[in-house]
Amino acid sequence: MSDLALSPSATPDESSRHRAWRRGWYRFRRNPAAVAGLVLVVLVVVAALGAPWLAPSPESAGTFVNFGERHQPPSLHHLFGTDNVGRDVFSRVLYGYRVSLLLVVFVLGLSVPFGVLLGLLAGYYGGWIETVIMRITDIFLAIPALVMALAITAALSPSLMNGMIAISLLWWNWHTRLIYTTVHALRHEEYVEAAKIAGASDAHILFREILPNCISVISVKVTLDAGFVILIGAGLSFLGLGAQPPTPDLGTMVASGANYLPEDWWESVLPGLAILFAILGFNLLGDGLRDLLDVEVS
Amino acid sequence: ATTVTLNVVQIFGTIDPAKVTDYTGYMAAVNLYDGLVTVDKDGAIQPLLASSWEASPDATTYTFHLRPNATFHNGAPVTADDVVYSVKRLLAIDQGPSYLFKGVLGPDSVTASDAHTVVFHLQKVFSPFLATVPLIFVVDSKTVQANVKDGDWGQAYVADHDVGSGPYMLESWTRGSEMRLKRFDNYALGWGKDPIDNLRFVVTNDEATVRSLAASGELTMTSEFQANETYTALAKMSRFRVVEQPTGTAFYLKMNTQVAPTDDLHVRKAIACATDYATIRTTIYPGDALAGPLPAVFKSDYLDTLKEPSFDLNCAKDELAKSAYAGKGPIPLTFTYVAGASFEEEIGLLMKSNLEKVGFKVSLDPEPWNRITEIASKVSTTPNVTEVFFGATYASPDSMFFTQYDSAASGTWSSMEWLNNPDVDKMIADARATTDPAQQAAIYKKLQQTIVDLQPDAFLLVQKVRHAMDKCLTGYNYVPVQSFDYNFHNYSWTCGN
Amino acid sequence: MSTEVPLLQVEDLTKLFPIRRGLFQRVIGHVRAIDGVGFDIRRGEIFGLAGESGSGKSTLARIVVGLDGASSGRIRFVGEDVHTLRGTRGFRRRVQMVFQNPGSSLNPRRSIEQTLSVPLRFHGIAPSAIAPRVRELLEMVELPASFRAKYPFELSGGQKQRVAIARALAVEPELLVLDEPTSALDVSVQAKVIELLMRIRNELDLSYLFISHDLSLMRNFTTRIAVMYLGKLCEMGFTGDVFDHPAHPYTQGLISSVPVVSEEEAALKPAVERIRGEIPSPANVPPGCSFHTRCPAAFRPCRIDDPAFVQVGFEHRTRCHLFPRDSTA
Amino acid sequence: MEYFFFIVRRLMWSLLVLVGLSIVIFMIARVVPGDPARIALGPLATTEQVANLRHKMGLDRPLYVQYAVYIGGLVRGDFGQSLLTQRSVALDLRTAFPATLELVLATIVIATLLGIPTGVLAARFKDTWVDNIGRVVSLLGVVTPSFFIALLLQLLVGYYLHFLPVNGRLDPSVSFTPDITGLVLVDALIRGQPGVWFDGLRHLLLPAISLAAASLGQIARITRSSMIDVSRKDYVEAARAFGIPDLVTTFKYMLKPSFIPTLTILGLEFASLLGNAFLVEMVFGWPGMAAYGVRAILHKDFNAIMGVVMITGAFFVFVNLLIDVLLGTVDPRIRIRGARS
Amino acid sequence: MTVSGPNKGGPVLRVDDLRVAFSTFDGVADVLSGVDLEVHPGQRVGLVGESGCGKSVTMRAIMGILASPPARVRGRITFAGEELLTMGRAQRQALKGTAMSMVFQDPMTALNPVFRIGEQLTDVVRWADRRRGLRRTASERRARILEVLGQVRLPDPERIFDAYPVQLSGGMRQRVLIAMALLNRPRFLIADEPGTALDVTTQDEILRLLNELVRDEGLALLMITHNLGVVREMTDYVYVMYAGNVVEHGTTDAIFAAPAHPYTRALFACVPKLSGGRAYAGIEGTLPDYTRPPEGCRFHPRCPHAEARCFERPPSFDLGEQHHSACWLHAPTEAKS
Ligand SMILES: Nc1ncnc2c1ncn2[C@@H]1O[C@H](COP(=O)(O)OP(=O)(O)OP(=O)(O)O)[C@@H](O)[C@H]1O
Ligand SMILES: Nc1ncnc2c1ncn2[C@@H]1O[C@H](COP(=O)(O)OP(=O)(O)OP(=O)(O)O)[C@@H](O)[C@H]1O
Ligand SMILES: [Mg+2]
Ligand SMILES: [Mg+2]
Repeated sequence: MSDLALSPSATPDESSRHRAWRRGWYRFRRNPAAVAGLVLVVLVVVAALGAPWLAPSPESAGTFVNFGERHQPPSLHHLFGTDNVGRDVFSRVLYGYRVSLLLVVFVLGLSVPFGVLLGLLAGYYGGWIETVIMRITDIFLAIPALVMALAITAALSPSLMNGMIAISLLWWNWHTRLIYTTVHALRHEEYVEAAKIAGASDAHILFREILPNCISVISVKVTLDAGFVILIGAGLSFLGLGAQPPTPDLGTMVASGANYLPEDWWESVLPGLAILFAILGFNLLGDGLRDLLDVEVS
Repeated sequence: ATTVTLNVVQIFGTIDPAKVTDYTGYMAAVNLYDGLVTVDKDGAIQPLLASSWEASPDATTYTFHLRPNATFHNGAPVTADDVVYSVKRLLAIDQGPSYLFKGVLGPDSVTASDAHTVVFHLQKVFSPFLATVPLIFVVDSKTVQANVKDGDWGQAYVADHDVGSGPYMLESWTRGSEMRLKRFDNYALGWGKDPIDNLRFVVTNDEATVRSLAASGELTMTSEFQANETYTALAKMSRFRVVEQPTGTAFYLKMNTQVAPTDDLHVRKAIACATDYATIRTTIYPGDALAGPLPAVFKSDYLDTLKEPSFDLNCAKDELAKSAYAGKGPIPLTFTYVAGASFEEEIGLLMKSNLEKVGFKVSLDPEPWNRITEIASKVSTTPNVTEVFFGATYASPDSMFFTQYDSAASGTWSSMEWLNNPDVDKMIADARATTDPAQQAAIYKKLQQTIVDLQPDAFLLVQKVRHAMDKCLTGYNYVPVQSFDYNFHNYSWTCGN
Repeated sequence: MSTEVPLLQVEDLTKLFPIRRGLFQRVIGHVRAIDGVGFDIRRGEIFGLAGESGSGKSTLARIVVGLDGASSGRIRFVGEDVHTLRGTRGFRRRVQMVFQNPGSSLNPRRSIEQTLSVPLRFHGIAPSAIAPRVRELLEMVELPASFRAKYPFELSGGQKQRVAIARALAVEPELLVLDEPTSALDVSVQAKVIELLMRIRNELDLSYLFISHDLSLMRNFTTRIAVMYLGKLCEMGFTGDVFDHPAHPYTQGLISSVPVVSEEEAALKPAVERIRGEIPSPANVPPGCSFHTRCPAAFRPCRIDDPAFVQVGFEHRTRCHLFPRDSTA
Repeated sequence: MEYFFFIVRRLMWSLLVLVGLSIVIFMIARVVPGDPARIALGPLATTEQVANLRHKMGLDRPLYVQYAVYIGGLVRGDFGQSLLTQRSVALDLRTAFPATLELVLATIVIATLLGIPTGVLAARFKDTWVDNIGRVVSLLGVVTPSFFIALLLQLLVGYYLHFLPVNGRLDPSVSFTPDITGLVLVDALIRGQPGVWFDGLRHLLLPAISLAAASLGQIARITRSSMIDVSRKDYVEAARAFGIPDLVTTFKYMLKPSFIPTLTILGLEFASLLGNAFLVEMVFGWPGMAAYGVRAILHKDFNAIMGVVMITGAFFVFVNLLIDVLLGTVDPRIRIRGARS
Repeated sequence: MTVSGPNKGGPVLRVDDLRVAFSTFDGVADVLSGVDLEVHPGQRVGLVGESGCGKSVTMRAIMGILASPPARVRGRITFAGEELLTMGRAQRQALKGTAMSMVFQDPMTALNPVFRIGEQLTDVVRWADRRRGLRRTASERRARILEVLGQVRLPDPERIFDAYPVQLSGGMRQRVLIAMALLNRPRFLIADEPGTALDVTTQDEILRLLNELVRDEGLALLMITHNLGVVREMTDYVYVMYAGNVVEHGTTDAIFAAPAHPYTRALFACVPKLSGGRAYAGIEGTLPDYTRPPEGCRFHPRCPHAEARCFERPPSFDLGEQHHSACWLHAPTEAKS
């Protein structure tokens, strides 16, 4: 359709950028799921950052034990009950979000720039660069991430750090693939060729012309990824290969709490729900962003 | 037909009697295979395939007289040649319990003097020898030889097939999930009233699964490694009772005496003082007090003057103050336990919490069991503190002392102390060379005091073996060797079919 | 014929694209996108290139501006071989291009100012001089200076095309390649853009290579015109000559299939048989005269021999067996 | 023909991926700190014993020689010996793989049978309550960790309702070895044992549902969005304009083309299904490859780890190949041009 | 050129005061604000206007394929005497593809890529038959399809029948689309820019074919295009549309002879002539924003003749000889003065 009809009828004092944002925000607001996602994500982030102040028993996240109060059911005193060494599960959940977010930031901080860079290079230059990068990517895609993460952490011995490294080692390929397909479609866009004719350098074209057009794809993918990184991380620690005690990791909490099912259900079910909330939040937000930015990220 | 279903927490690695090393493996082996002799609940040697035996006065020659009526599961009679072959095979494959016989037996040390008489010529005096004989399982030499491939002593075949004469025969085995055995009708020792007809081992270490299996009536008997909560839950079901017996297995915090900071005796003492024995024994992992390296089941060799250790943070602080590491800020300490065992983790958390109160900085490193055996092989990779269970492999205090404290045995998970103490070595060697029980006992008692003074371990507890089992299942008795208490020939089902 | 060196000389240019097939994606043949094309563009002239879709017009344009290399042949710019010039700033600066699709020729993420400053930045214009130059360029394409801060989504198609023209003009080129610059626009907008292009050419003394399949537009806009069919030129000459006396049956057919709005125009259309069917795939060019499969006038030799590109009038050439080599006037 | 070449090319490429995979995993396995020989010999072995075994296992040879030997074995279907079970990994996998296969097949059946209709309905009734419910359900499926679903199902259906068994593949009282195809449900049918079949089904349900939740959600979501994409296509408008009934338009003219993106994405999604199987099998004590693999990993059983990763990778690659073939049957453009469009 | 008078037993299609609005972020877009048009049996009517002026929306409203939110359709559309907007769903469905049919614009996207041509065409026939209670065997249907494929001059209809769309060139697909429209012998056909995606030569061929078929079958045709040349060659009667309004209509001859409305005149002035001469100029400004359309005559902000009156909406003034213009310039008083 022509965009003629939508063109400049805004009030003159309003900058066009601003207007675009306002329009986006309007569309976002009309999507209750996305708003719910945003709320959940904000809650998770607040919980993580504010854990020392919000947690009724911050010491529960550390070396604290109290065998006299083990396996207490949820009560006003212990909102989520206590675990097998008498720690306050609610406090540990709040701190657990710190671990989850740390995981997300570390993994995505490491793998996204790397994956994006490779994707840009492969998509833009083509030829043997593309062949090499994309074939390696394919190999990594052929391995279920969790399985490979398991193998890698086993190799490095289990710890949060190694878990994060393992997941990062596997995560970049999704971004490479995504950016590659995006760039592949973009590289013959006329504005890219126009920049070439205008004499722009490859670096300019890659980072100024093409990259900004991948940003919405990347940001949606990163938001969705945040949820899936938490998911994989939880799976890894569920198998005992992630964070080690007494680190308050949600996956580990579910796994160790599962030993006391069904009687002491709160020890695994409540941290499990906490994981669910975080992942749900990021997913809803990501879906909302995807609708908003109208991109394809599969 | 009666079926007993019990859970085991690890998978069956191998059922080849020449390769079995672990507790779970012996659970199968002891039912599928017979040795010349076996061990009873008091650690006494009892006849099995051999109905009698005698030792030469200098204790270098042992002669065993085989039962004439014993047959293998395929009906072939058990002969002296089978015994000779089994020993040769064990030594040649050089895995499993063969390390026990290093320097004691050679390939030609065993001979058959007639179809039912076997003679062992020891290469040197080894007083605990008879205690090690139950670990030599006899295989059907003809069947094995018929299935040898590329001179592998039939390893490929024996890995999947049972070639024994034990009370049960292998029926099916799904690796990683279950093993089924069925009763061998022509068992040499015969069968009493109400025998158990079928055995089913289910592999799971998941407490929840165990409980649900129990609730659904599938489970007859739990492993001895369940969490407290599981025993409590099962005890509430009317069908089960929890059978508890003291064992010869002790639970230690093994401290690496060769690396900082646990190379300092005061640091080790501080750790011992900072251990909350009562909480561990009552709340986390029920057991009896342990005063020194040797559990009290070894009655005649046990030093009963040792004092039970106690939890005292002030003592810990004082000891720490005396150590070379005092006053330089928190002392880093690595603390390892078996990953996935929740009580070990709880002990780790408790220790961490207390140790950090007196001035340590503890890093908890749970490791899978295999990994622990791996890091134990080098001083530098052995953690400062490791939670380890150790029980006798054969019914002699020698098994407890040699394997844990002798420098010749260092480099294994059972000797993560790296004690390397010449006095200790000498006492162990002396005891081995003596055949006089009284003299041995004297040496062992002195040894216990020496070790307690060196404090290479914090002596946590003597394990109580606990099984929740169906009230109909009787005959369980703890046996202080490997998993010999799972010989189901000794059990019966008292409720009829 | 002028003795002056033409601005652009294209000599016997050929471009092949490999066709890969089979198990190992081996090259089993070539798409002859451009096949032995030669022409000159003189300073100040508007050279039109017409032809159906797939005839190789865009490919030619891309080679001329240096986006792609040729398989063989030669391009000279003011007498100098472009192979030695290509990639150097000097040549880049002197030939610029305006693309077909105004929707995609501007980067949606970059403001108009950013878009316009790219060529300036990369051709060594002092950073302080960039902003005034951008304003000047906008003025040149008749857009208000306030457009600098706008983003492409706020512009109409015609406005975008103006920005694209401004970008091409930024580095003061001598030749502008216009690849169907108006085919995505409405007639009303097209008229304005064409008007602008005419004005700019006069003001800046530019030359255009103008690609289009709109013959009516060509008739009004170009000085000389070449008609392309399946990678080959089939007719070339002054616009008036070609329209008034189309020699090649293909040119005749093309002209006669243009829908026109008045009787007077309709009368101008050659009364020829319609061209049948569709253009064959350039991967599989018919032998002989490549047009013979659709030609209403085809006869035996057409199926066998490729006719030569012969002179049929003053600077008017065609490639057709109806005009044997010796018929040159 | 081009289609055949396309498939052959994909096949060759798959093999290459597997070779690459074997290199990656071999490297990982070999840099793992830990000595397979010591592990094999058990905790009390002497250093000398260990050295002997190392030599026997070829661990003292250069890495590339070891790799060559390993690959040589792979070609013959020999994955080496497992340290843990002391027997050929190939043999172990032969019993473990069908269990996983059965679970995964059941999962796929559940996920597609429920996922596609959910997606179609949601797209058909876009922005109505049907759509909202469908979207919530599928999103929950996607975001809930499969092990958590497994635990919840165990808790609710197993413990509280005593509805279905929560452990293993068959009831302990049932003595049955699936020795034909390895799939209990199939073998029980072949052997004509309905009791066993029913018991197998009861055991299969909870693990399969836990595992299916994520795939179901993903399938529903992709189906929905591709149906919506397709619904904007001219040819759908054309079908409507020619009076073809809504149901036919939806289930014929929209569904088939929307399979193309669905299938493509499912191929990649399959990797996470396999990954989740690792968690779910652990929870339900399912005697499959994943349980075997996790145990191998926990015990550093190198050959077993490599075997599991290779088989998992091969399975994944095979499924993707299958999807390419399926895509060809759905999309004539692939069949005719021999390439993905 | 056949000129069919407007009153041969009433129009096949009559659109009265058609209003279509869409709800969008910026508010309600009043795209069509009262479109009136008529198509008579055997008549070929053109609807011409710039891009975005609402031609396709009109077509969709007539065919009943506007997605109902966000679109809101009001007014009356009468087909063969029956009111389409109020009739039952099933009844309306029954008309589609049978009595009224359409030729789609883009041959590349209007055919479903995953079904064979034959299958798609068969469905069109089969469902129409079912609704009309016609009983035909599969082979009869196939015969009909092959017949129509032949009619649109597709070589080797049998092969086409079994082909997938990818196997056909653009021109062939466009012919298939025409065949599809003709399958059920409609009385009325809408064609939205047929062949614009094709080359001039192919487009020319397609248009001629369509023209012939329409004439041979005696169909009424509503042809939507932005190409004035096509209108002149293909139609008998023209409606010129601007921003959702019909600004001028009349017989093709009348309008091409003397375009009256300022918009029409400007449009004509933009068209480059094959005769050359360069005498053309664009129209200042752009189409209005439909959420805030200008009051009165929607063209007045761009109109060189705009005056105060233009803030009121001009009715359609009869210029005689079947020529009407909605411009105050042609108000009768004005015309006389
Ligand atoms: N990169 C490429 N690889 C293979 N073939 C190509 C490539 N680029 C163009 N072609 C082929 O070259 C021929 C000429 O294409 P080109 O785009 O130059 O045509 P055109 O005359 O510009 O057509 P249009 O009017 O549609 O723009 C076409 O058949 C096209 O398929
Ligand atoms: N579904 C819709 N929602 C909102 N606005 C719409 C919708 N469909 C069409 N429009 C608007 O209606 C106006 C007219 O569109 P229409 O497609 O009828 O134009 P057209 O005359 O067919 O143009 P073209 O010649 O480009 O096909 C456009 O401004 C468009 O933005
Ligand atoms: Mg082109
Ligand atoms: Mg339209």
